[in-house]
Amino acid sequence: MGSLKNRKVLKYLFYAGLVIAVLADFLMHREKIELPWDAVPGFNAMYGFFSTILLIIVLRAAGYVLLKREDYYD
Amino acid sequence: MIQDIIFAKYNYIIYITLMTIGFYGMIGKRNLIKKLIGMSIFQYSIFLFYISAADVSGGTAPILLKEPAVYVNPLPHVLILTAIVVAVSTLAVGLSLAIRIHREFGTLDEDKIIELS
Amino acid sequence: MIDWVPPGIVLIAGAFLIPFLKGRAKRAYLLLLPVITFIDLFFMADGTGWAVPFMGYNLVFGQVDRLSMAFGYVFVIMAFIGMLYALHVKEDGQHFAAFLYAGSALGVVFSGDFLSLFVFWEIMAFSGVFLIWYSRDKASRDAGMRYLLVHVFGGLSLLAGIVIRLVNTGSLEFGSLAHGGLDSYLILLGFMVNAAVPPLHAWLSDAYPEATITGAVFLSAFTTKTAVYVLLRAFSGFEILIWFGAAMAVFGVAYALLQNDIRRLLAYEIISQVGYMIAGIGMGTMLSLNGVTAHAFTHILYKGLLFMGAGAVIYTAGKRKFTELGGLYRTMPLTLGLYMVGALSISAVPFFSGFVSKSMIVSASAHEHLAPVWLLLTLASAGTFLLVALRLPYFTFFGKDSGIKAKEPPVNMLLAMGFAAFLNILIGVYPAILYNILPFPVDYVPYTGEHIVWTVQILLFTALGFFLMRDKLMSQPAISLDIDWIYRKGSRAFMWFVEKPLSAAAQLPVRIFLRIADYLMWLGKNPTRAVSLYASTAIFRLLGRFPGMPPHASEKLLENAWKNYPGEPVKKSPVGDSVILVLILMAVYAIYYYIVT
Amino acid sequence: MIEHFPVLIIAVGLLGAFFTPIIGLIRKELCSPWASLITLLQFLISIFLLYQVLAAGNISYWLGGWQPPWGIEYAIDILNAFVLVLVAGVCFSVSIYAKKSLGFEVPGKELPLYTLYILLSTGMLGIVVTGDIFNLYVFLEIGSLAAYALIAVGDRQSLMASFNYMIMGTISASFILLGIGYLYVMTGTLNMADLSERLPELYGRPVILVALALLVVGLSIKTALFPLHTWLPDAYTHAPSAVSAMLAGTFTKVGIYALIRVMFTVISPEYVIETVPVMNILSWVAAAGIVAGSVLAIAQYDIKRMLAYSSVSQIGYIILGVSMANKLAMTGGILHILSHSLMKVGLFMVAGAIIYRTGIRNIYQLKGMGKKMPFTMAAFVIGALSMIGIPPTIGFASKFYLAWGALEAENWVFVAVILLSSLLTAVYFWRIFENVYFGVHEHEEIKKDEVPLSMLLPILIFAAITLLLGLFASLPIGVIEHWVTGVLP
Repeated sequence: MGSLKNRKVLKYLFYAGLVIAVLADFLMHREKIELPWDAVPGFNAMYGFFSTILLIIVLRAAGYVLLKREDYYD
Repeated sequence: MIQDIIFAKYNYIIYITLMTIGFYGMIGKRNLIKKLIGMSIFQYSIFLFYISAADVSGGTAPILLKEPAVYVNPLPHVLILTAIVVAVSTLAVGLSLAIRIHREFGTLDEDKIIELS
Repeated sequence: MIDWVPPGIVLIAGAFLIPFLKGRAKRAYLLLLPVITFIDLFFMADGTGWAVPFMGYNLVFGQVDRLSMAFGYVFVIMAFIGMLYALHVKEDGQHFAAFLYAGSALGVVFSGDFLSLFVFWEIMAFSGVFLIWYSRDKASRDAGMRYLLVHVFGGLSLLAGIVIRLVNTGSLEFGSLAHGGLDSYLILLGFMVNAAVPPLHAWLSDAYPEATITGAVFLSAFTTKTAVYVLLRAFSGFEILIWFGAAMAVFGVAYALLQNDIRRLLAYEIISQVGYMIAGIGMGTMLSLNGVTAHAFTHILYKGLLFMGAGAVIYTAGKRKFTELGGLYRTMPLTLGLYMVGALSISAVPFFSGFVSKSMIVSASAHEHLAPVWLLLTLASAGTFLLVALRLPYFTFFGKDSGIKAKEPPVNMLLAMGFAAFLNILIGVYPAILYNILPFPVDYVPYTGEHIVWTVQILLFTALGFFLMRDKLMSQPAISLDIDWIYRKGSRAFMWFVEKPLSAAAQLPVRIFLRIADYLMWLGKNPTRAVSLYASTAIFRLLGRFPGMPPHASEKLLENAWKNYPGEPVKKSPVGDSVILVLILMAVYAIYYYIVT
Repeated sequence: MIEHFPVLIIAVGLLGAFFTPIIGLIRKELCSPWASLITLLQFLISIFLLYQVLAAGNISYWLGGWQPPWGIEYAIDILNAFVLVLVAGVCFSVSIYAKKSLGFEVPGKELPLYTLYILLSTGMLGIVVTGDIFNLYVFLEIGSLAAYALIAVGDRQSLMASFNYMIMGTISASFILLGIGYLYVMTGTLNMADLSERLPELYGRPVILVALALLVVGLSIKTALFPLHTWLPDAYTHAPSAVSAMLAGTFTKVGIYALIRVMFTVISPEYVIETVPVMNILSWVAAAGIVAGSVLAIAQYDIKRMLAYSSVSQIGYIILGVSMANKLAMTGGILHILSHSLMKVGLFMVAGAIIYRTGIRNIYQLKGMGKKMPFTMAAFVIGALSMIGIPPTIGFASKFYLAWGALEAENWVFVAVILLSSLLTAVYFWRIFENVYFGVHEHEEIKKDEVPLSMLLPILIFAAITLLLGLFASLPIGVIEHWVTGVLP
């Protein structure tokens, strides 16, 4: 991953990308609105982020039930 | 009424009785030879049935008759001759099996043979 | 005049030549065979060809239309890529099984009737299992066995459906079945087993990770996509499938998240991606069906690429678990790069193949105003990116250094991955190439401003979520429970059940008869005495005592009389038992005949 | 000469059996080729008869020139000819296999063994070829007596197995004899064709019902239809492998042939289907037998015993198909006579081959056998797949027709039974596959060690025919359908 400095640069680029992606949505021309949230700028960003968090949290919880030792079936 | 049935068809009753005795022999007896005897009685009861069915009272053998007369149907007799041969062969096989079994297990009692094998 | 041969037959027949070739010629032949098949495919004429009369029915081996051609193309391309990837393998049997497997998948695609479809379907199941068994270890043996059992079950269901349909309609023709009825439900069940629709999915995630490195590449491409093809043909517009598919997409991702084995993660990802296709089939609009075909096409290419990448890691590093891998990017940069092409494709990043296909299905759901479906599919999309493009490479190639001295895989593997990667990018950049072969005319434009921006938003914010919570994603050395628990744990119970209670039950009629027989025997020992026993018992019950005797003494007497009934208890005799059975059955028959007349 | 073929097939066998001891006295080793030669002759004649029946219609041969119903008639239609070819073919192939197998399992007994072998073959062919119902009984006994003796030469337990079989077989034959007796008393004829003409006037008399019950029960014993199968597992398990193979492939099938002949030719289909639903009760008994046989097979550890119970189940299939008595099911049932014969003979021969090489009978000890005997085990796999009913094997074709017939009869229980039993069959064969191909032999290096060619060749031929007939199933199906359409209304 290269040096620490490179990492920092990458990090900032990543953040910039986040901001630009959301901002661009405000400027976007929408051809047609098919679903209720198509008109909401940044909805996809929110949805992507929270679904990730949700997935991870729910599955950590599920893991307590579903995960077993590797020799479970032996 | 009942007498009629008994006396007119007594051979059929005997055939059923013999058959039952044969079955009893095969089911109830432990000794293989006795089972074989039961089997033979069972077979012979059927022969009796055939012969009874062929019989005509007062009939004679259908050979060497110059003029028409009441005669006994010969075919069942012939069939039963064949069947008797079969029965005798079966008995022979059965007895030789019994001999082999006795040599192998030293007994003819079914329970003991099952224990030994 | 026949100027082409059903391509499935070419591959299957061609496979039989493999053992006779050696060295370089064999390798050339292995690559040439898919090429020949491709040329053959290219010259296939639209319409119905190769109809063979059989038992009074027409078997159609060459039902050619745009849909079957689209699947045909990608199957042959994948057969080529897979074979290139497997070129270093020395075992003829593996190549043979692979060609048989791919060939039977092609056979299914071009089948115009249910009987030949079923035959190819079964060949596919049975040749596929060898790709698993060639791993030659206990895990793969057991998994392959379970795989077979599930597929035999699916095959039987399919067969039952086909037979019912044949009786009802008198036709074996393979066409739309979306009308319902027992036959189509049974056939649907059979198809859904192969499509790995939960709860019938566990065979896939159970078996594929245990397959050989090269076998898994083939497996990932054909079985589920063949199922998608037949479902597309027979059940498009069958609405329940939308919900099955959407649930499946999320389910697959969710379970993939729990996995520690890289190929098991990818296997669950197949379930998720097939979920999109099933949902698209359920929608049944022109756009969605095009999308399904396109997505099946690209999915074969990128999932093959991903399995090849994972296989390359396992091949050189010898490990297959996140907890044992890490830091491989230094020694395997090429593999990493090619793998990432596949990962970005599956995540539907713009300019990669997944973007132009997956978005068709998602857009179709929007067109139909199926908001919940859109949400579920998008959730799965985010999860896919999280898993395949971020988590898997992060823990395999970056993360803590595992200290494994891995190197790049053999050239043929890299070439195969390179070719697949090239196709993925080509389709992503120039989608017309794919759109031109879809079954319906396409007026869909993937590259619009809003579409790109929204996709980028989802992807970037998913990435943000990943970097914030990546510690939580660290794997544990563990396995996850799934539906296969039922038959993995259940199989032992089943054997016990058969050996003990069930076989006892099978003997039950015999035993009942023997109980009767025992009784008759008991009676037969001394019938008069037995009758008198019954009579005296009846008298005792009625009067409470015997005439002229006190009750207590009467009871004692009766008890003794029962006890002293002649002879010892009846012993069993096998010969006698059999004879009794005969007698009883004879009586049953005679009575039955007498009653029914 | 050609017109005498129907009787020649029997005469060749009887003379062959008679001369076997004489040839054996000259040189013991000649017995086996002699038996092969005789059975080959019978096989060739039967093929010719099938050809003739297909080309020129039914054959009626009058023994000694006596016109039926006074003389004995040998009447051959498609069904006869079909079963003839099957029985003679199996007897011939197994006789080749038997040379080494019997030589290993019961050394030094060639002389009586092959005499009995030819007698058994001839007895079975006689049952099939004859058009006289009493003659059928006689041939049944000829075959049975030979079979008892052949079984008894097996291992220690075979003696009691044979004894049990003999008692059961005798009861069976006596019942048949008694049934025939009643029919004769009522009609005064023994010729099958003649009987079928005279019987309709007498339908409704209780004595016909008794005769029917006697014949059904008697033949059920011979076919080992559940629950009268009790003699079969012991007999097949303890008999020499070659004998098990031959009996499994032919004798029970001949019993089924006789059942079909009696039910559908002598007594008319209308009577047994509608007036007295004999077929109804028979089909339920058969369905019970299918499931019970499969389940009991799963519970077995001895490979031959497992195959024997599997036979019980498969016989259930055949009887089920026949007794559902619609055209499809009947075709399936008769086709299953062929397919079960092919697969079961092959499987028993493989079991014999394994015993020949290793002496192993427990299926959990078969580990590594896939490497040791690759060809034999491949044949086993083909037979087993056919047994499960996986295309493109002949077993698939017959099960397909059976299931189809059950659907036609709209009896969902039977459909379920047929499919369920397929799954159970898969279970008990997979246990073997698993051990054979994946079980690891701990101790020794496994070397390829196939059985001699004279044993391997019949095994491979049966496997090949199982596959080939599966691919060209329309061939036998066409023949059978032809017969079925002539019989069923």
